[in-house]
Amino acid sequence: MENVYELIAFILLGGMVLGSALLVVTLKNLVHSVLSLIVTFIAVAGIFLLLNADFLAAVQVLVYAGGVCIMVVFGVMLIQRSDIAESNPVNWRFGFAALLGGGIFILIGMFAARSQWMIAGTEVPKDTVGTFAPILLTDFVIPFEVAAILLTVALTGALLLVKEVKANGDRS
Amino acid sequence: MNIDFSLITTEIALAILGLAIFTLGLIIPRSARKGLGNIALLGLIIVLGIAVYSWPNQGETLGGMYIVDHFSSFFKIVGLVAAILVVFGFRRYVAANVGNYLEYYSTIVFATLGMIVMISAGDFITLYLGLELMTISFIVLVAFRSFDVKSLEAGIKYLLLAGMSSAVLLYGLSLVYGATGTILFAEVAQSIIDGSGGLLLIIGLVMLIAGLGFKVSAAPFHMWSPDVYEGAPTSVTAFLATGSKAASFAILIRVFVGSLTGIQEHWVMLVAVLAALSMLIGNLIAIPQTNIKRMLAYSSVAQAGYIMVGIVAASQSGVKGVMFYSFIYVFATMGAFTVVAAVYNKIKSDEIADYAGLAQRAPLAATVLLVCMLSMAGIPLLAGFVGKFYLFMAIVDGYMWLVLLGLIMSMVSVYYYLRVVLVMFRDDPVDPTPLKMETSVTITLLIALGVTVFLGIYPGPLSEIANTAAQSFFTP
Amino acid sequence: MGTGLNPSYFIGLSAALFAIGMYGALSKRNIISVLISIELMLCAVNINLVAFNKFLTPDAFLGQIFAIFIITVAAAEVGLGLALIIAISRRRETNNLDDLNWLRW
Amino acid sequence: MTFPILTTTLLAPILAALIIVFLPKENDKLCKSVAAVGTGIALALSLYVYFGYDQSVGGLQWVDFGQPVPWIKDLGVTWYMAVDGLSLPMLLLTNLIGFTAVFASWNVTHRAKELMILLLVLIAGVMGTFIAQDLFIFLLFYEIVVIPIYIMVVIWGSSKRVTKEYAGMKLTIYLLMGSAFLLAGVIALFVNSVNITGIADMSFEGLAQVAFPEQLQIYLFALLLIGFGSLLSMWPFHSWSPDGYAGAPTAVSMIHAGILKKIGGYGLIRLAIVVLPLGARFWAPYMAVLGVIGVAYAAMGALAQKDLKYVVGYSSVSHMGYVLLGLASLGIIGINGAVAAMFAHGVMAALFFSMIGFIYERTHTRWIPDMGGLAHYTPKLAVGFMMAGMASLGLPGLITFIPEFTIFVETFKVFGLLAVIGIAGIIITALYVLRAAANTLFGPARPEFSHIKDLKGPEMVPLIVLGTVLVVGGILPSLLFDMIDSGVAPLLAHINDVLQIGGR
Amino acid sequence: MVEFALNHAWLVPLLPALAFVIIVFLTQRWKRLSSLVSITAMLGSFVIASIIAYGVFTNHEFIEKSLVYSLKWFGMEGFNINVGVMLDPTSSMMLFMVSLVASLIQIYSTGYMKGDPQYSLFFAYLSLFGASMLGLIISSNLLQLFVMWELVGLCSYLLIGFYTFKVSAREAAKKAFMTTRIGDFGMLLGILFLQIKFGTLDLVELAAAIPMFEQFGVSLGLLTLIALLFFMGPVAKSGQFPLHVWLPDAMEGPTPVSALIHAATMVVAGVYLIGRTLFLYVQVPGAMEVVAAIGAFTALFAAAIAITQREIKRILAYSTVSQLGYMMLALGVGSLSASMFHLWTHAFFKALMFLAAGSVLHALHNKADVWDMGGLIKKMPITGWTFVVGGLAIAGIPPFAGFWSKDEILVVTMEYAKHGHALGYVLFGMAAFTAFLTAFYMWRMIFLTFFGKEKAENHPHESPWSMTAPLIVLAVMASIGGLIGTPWANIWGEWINFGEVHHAEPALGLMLLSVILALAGIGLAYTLYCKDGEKKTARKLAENYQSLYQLSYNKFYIDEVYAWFTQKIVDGTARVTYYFDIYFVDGIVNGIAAVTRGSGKGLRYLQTGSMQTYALVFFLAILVITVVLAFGSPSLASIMGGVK
Repeated sequence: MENVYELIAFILLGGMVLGSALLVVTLKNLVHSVLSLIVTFIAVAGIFLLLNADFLAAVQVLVYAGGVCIMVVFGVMLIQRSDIAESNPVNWRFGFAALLGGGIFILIGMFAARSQWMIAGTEVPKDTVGTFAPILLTDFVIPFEVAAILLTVALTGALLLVKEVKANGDRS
Repeated sequence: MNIDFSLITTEIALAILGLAIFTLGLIIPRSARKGLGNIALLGLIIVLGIAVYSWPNQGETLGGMYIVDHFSSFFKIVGLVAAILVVFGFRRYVAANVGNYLEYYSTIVFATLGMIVMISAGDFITLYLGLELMTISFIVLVAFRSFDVKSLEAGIKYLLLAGMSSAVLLYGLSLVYGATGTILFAEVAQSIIDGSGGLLLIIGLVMLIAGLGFKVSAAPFHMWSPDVYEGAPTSVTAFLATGSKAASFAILIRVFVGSLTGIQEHWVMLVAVLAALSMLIGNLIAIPQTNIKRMLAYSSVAQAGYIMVGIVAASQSGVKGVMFYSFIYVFATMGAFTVVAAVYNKIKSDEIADYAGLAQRAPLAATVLLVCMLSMAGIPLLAGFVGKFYLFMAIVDGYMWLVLLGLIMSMVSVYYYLRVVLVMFRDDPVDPTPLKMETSVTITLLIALGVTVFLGIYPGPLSEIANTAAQSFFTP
Repeated sequence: MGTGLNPSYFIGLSAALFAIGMYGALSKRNIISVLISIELMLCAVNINLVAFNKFLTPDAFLGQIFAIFIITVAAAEVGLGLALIIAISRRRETNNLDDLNWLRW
Repeated sequence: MTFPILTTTLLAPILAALIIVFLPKENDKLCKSVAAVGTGIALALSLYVYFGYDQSVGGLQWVDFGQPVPWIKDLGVTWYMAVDGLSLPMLLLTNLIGFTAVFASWNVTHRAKELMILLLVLIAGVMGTFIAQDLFIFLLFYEIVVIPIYIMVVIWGSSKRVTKEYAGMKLTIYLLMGSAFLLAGVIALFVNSVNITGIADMSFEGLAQVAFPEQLQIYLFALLLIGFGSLLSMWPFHSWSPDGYAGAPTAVSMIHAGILKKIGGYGLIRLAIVVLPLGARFWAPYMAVLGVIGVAYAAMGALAQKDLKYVVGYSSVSHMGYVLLGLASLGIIGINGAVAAMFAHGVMAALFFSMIGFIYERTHTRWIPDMGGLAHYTPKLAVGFMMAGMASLGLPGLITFIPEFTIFVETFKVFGLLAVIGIAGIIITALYVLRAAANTLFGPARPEFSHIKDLKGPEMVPLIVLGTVLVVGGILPSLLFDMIDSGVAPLLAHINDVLQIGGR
Repeated sequence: MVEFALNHAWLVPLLPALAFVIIVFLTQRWKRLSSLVSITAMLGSFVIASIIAYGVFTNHEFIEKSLVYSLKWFGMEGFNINVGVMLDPTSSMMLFMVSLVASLIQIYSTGYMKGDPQYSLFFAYLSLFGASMLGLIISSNLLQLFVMWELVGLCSYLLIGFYTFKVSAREAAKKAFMTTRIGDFGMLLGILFLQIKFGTLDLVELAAAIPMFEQFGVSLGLLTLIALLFFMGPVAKSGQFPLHVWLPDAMEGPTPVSALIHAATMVVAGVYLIGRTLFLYVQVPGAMEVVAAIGAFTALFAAAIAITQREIKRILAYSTVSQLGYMMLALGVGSLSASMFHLWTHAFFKALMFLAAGSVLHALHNKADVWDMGGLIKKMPITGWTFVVGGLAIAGIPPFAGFWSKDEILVVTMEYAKHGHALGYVLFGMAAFTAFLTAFYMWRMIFLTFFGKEKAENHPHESPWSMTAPLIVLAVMASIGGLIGTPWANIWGEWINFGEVHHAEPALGLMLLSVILALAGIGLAYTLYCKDGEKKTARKLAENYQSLYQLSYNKFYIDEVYAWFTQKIVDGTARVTYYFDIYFVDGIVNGIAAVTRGSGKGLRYLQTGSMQTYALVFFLAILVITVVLAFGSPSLASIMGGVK
């Protein structure tokens, strides 16, 4: 009967994910969109939990729901000059976009539904962090280091870009 | 699992170089930072030396997640050469138009590192991280002239589109992972041969093509490139058009020819059509352009189409063709953009019309631009001809239509190149004072000219090296 | 686990999320909105990866590790993106992405 | 014979060009002199080679370095510079025209230095195609000439009916389009030869030994025919030719009409017919039809022209129709004739264009109704013009007649009535040449031309050199024919072998 | 010496050729020297030619077997051409005649061309002409002959257009070249046929091969075709109908040219050529009939035109055409000797008349209309009386040269008719009537020019001796030149013949007839143009038969037909072709270019600058590709060429 609970959890979480995601892209107010984005991220974290990825769920909540979304809210506050209630309109493409999105969903969904799966019989180890932390630092050491450099680059880049113009030195 | 450090010396050296520039730049006074360019240049040359020196090293480390063979070494050298030329040939341009040496040179080095990691990637994660390091670095570089609205616009366009394409690429990777149960290229290949697959794999395949096609700016995934190329600082454009593209081709080959061979029948024709589209669209839209950077951008779309021809072949000769062409393409493109940047330094314009009489004001620059463009068009005695010869040789059996289209479109490309030639050579300059080029620019131009002409006349050695490299790709 | 949930469910979910993100990325005017739509798409990828990780390679943690990297990179990208947006908003009086068309043709 | 005399010949103009690069721009006389010396050396060397060639032995001689030098191993490319009876006349022609083209440009003062550099590069490029015995090296030289020509047309050309920009672009792109087909054919040819023999060999000799299947030959020959045909201005791929010549400066017109077109015919023999005889047999009738259409059509076109350069432009299309017709006969007499006709037409067209160039320099017009009576003021120029004109209409005693006659002999035998239409072209040719000559040179003297001067000094060189060749070649055709025959006969023997074995 | 001359016959054409080269390159500046070089060379040729003629005529061998020697010119497998010398009585006679006439005319020219700025060039051209003509005569190979044939044509072109400032001269030269070109086209085809079918162009070999034509796979029809094609060359060159139009116009050249080229030598080259290749024609009776018919028709036709012409040289020109018709007629009926005989006599009397006419024009400052002359014989006795000798000769009054040769032609024509060719009677009738017309128009001219009242506005004077001396020599030849071919002592027929030696019995009846016809013609002319000082009858006749008169005066409008054909049909076609070329053929080219450029211009607007559009395209492409790959992949693959 575990399956049933899982299924129910999946449907609930999935509904939450999709519902809040739809709100993200349909709400007129950008701040509201960001708020429902937080809901989406938390729901996705729930899905991760369902999939025995507890560490990942935690990261998701911390990084996305916490860091990213706060950052975005700040960003909105910094740049929004006009009426915030009408800050998130759609453009002329939304019809095409909807059709395209629907098409891709149907295509992938249809193919997914037809797919046969060779499910591995084993369980995900309970101690996820303890198991994959060593892997991350041995097998995946190169990506790990690269990620570190990547963050450095992104940081310096972001700093550079938000610097005031006059600090740019000796150009015209 | 232990790491074989001997295989990743180049990467380590490059990372150290980038960090060294970074730290050094913070230590030294602002006024002295200009010297960072020289340090970057010296460092890159040393790294290139290391890369060349470690040519004989072959192997895999980290359980196949990092592959070092002649194929990857070749593309690493290509990427490093591009980086060196960018650092060297655009010094004056950077000083005059970009600034922020610390960030600029370190980011250039890190972008190179991203390319090199990507080239050697043996699994999806390394691939992704390398790709993203490169992309993020390039986003920073594209938007580097943050006082210039065009540069920023190009930056945001590149950021958003690259983000979308990354998402698509990742989705594709996840589907491939789902279909095969592994993220290692070698195992994916084995798994597909063993029969895993299905429709999701096809979608994954398409998404991979889209994601990587975006990076190499193959039509119809090319649309970012003209805008970004035009808006970015010219040095960055040059690097984007050479290093980034070459590295992306390397990984494209690694993924498709090396890993997805089992479902070749699904993608070969697709790649052929994309190649054809790229040639058509790139060359046709380049015709009415008036901005030389934008024209070169469209022409680079077309060039991507030619290089993809080698992937269509999915054979050793095809891979060899891609390698050969990538190498010469770096020099031709670098030469052309160096001229563009050098001229921009003097006349502050990228409009073709303002190149009037360049042949009289700066004969060397005009000649190099001419030679480089003609090389891209595949006119003989220049390297591009030999490159196209190798590429089309690989597919002439069975894809005659593509060969013909490619050759005809490259002749069309002569049309718009000649329009530039017309302005440069026929017209008399408005201001006849000679344009004095800096020594670094002159040397870069001479290198580009020399390599392009030399390889056009005597391509034997490079072709043999490329052949060895391609061989190592198929028999690891 | 045997019966019950299989990857298809999660692919379906992720496909829907991906499609929604795509819709947002294509149809929203606000640049920030487009940026967060891209995050939605990346999230969809993560769902896929984690699901496959659970069902296909539970021992190797490939999917989860992949997902962690994606989250990291995505965060960096958002940061950079916001910096760019701020830089642009200083110089162009617009949030509308379609107005950023000085580079065209 | 290990001294690389052919490579030296090839490098002589290049060296001269390099020297000119470092000469001061203002001293254009010096630049021209250096160019003249460079081409003069090349001419002398090619004359030496021509008369040092042992016709009784035949085959490829004067092989540089004694044997082919490996060049690109994986493509089987070798630096194989050698000449036989087919290449030698073309080599000589190139250097004759190259040498005279320098003098035909003697009066150019606008950016003369650059003109000379480009001209020398152009000459070297054309020369390379004729002495390379390796397909790849041949191709290297084949297209490179297009770009200097473009630059020369747009800088030093003239705009009349069409602008020089249009003319130059049309010329360039058209020929490059043709070469796209050629290149595709060559690539396929090479790949298939490797598939069949397992050895990569790009030499013409090696490729000729490969037994390509008939269907493949037919398909490849078509590609090569389009490529070489458009260079040969085969109808309907001819329309670049009149416009191009009209827009081009004198030296370019001379070289283009004189030599460059001949690369098309040369390539057709050397590559298409010899390597793909079965394909040639299949396409020969079509070639003949196109050739005949070209002859008649272009002659008619020339008749309607009022611009001197257009007249000669169309006439060269017409003459190339004869060459194509001769080649299509696939017989030794016809091909001998075609090669000789290429040589003859080259000399004639170069003389014609140089004379028109001088007329244009003096009168600033090429419009026939605006001229008349020029013979009064410029008798020497008139002599040159008349000689070229008479050669154009195939007057016996000048170099063009015997080749044409030879072509007729074979094609009349092979194609019968079709050839008659081609032969009838000589009537139309006579009509337009005589009209042009009459309305330009003769008639009442016009006072507005009374200031113009006759040819003198260096300007006489084209007339003397080319005129001498015209006459000597007409009186002693065996000088040319023995040479050509020694080159064509072995090739034809090979073709006939293949046709008999591979025939149905 | 005879031996030397025979073995070095190539010197005959070579000397004038050398003279040409010397004048052009060396002596052009010194006029006197140039003419001296030219005349010396030609006299040298004449001397050698005389010795050759002596050698040939004293050695009976050469009747049966020509003296031939040759060397290789060029060749290849299956196609070898030798050049050489072929001497037999016919060619020896021609050599002698041509070099003699040419020498005389060159001497005459020193006076006639005096003061011309291009004096030297004129002699250079004359030398070149002499060289080509003499080369033509000794050719042993048809290709060699054709080369010389064309060179002769070139000289004719250059000399007709010698007064380059005259538009009419320019046009006449062009017309001459073009018309002969048409004939050459046919001749070239004939030569090609011979080469292809018989594998040789050597006259000796051809003469041996052609009688066995069936062994070479040649049918009689084909051989007839060959012969007729071949005949086109002579038709044009010798001014036969319908390609005679250039010859009268050719009188635009200086008069010595008209005399030398367009009366005495070049125009008879056609006749000579047919004579040379008679071995071909005798095999094909059909072709012979055509030759004869064209000859007879041309003779009559030209005479009919000549009776109304007003310009002195034009009348002579039509008379030339007419006389050439006689020669062709003789050939057509198979008599080489009659034809050659007439050629021989005609050369002298026609050259004489032209030179005399030139003398008249010289005196009257190029006033050409005979109606404006009159009574000139008083002021110009030598010119006048030599002209009268010429007139008697051409009219056929015994014992002048023309009588014998014309009589011979009438005889052979009659014989031809008697041998079962019904056509022969018609031909004979035409020839006889032509004889009457000839006498009439010639004497009309003579009466109008030299007799009657003097015109006050003319101030004629006798020409210098350099001009009159040749006249006298020619007059002598015109008087007695025919005596070597009288029916009673036919030395000529012994030597110049084809196949068997022909011995015609003297046909006194025919002789009488021809004399009567000639006298009738002269008499009529006398009545109309001399006796009647006001020429009322003549004018009245012209008015009464206005249409006929106009027809004749306008040369039966042949020129107009040609002009119409050239201007409307040929030029029209040319213009249509040209417009087709620039608007259709080139239109396609430009169209493709425009489409390419246009599509570039159009496609660039897809690049809207709006980033989300790019994304839209990006995702759309993914969707489309996926759908195609998932559902349509096999068919796509089959369309595009398949997978390796």
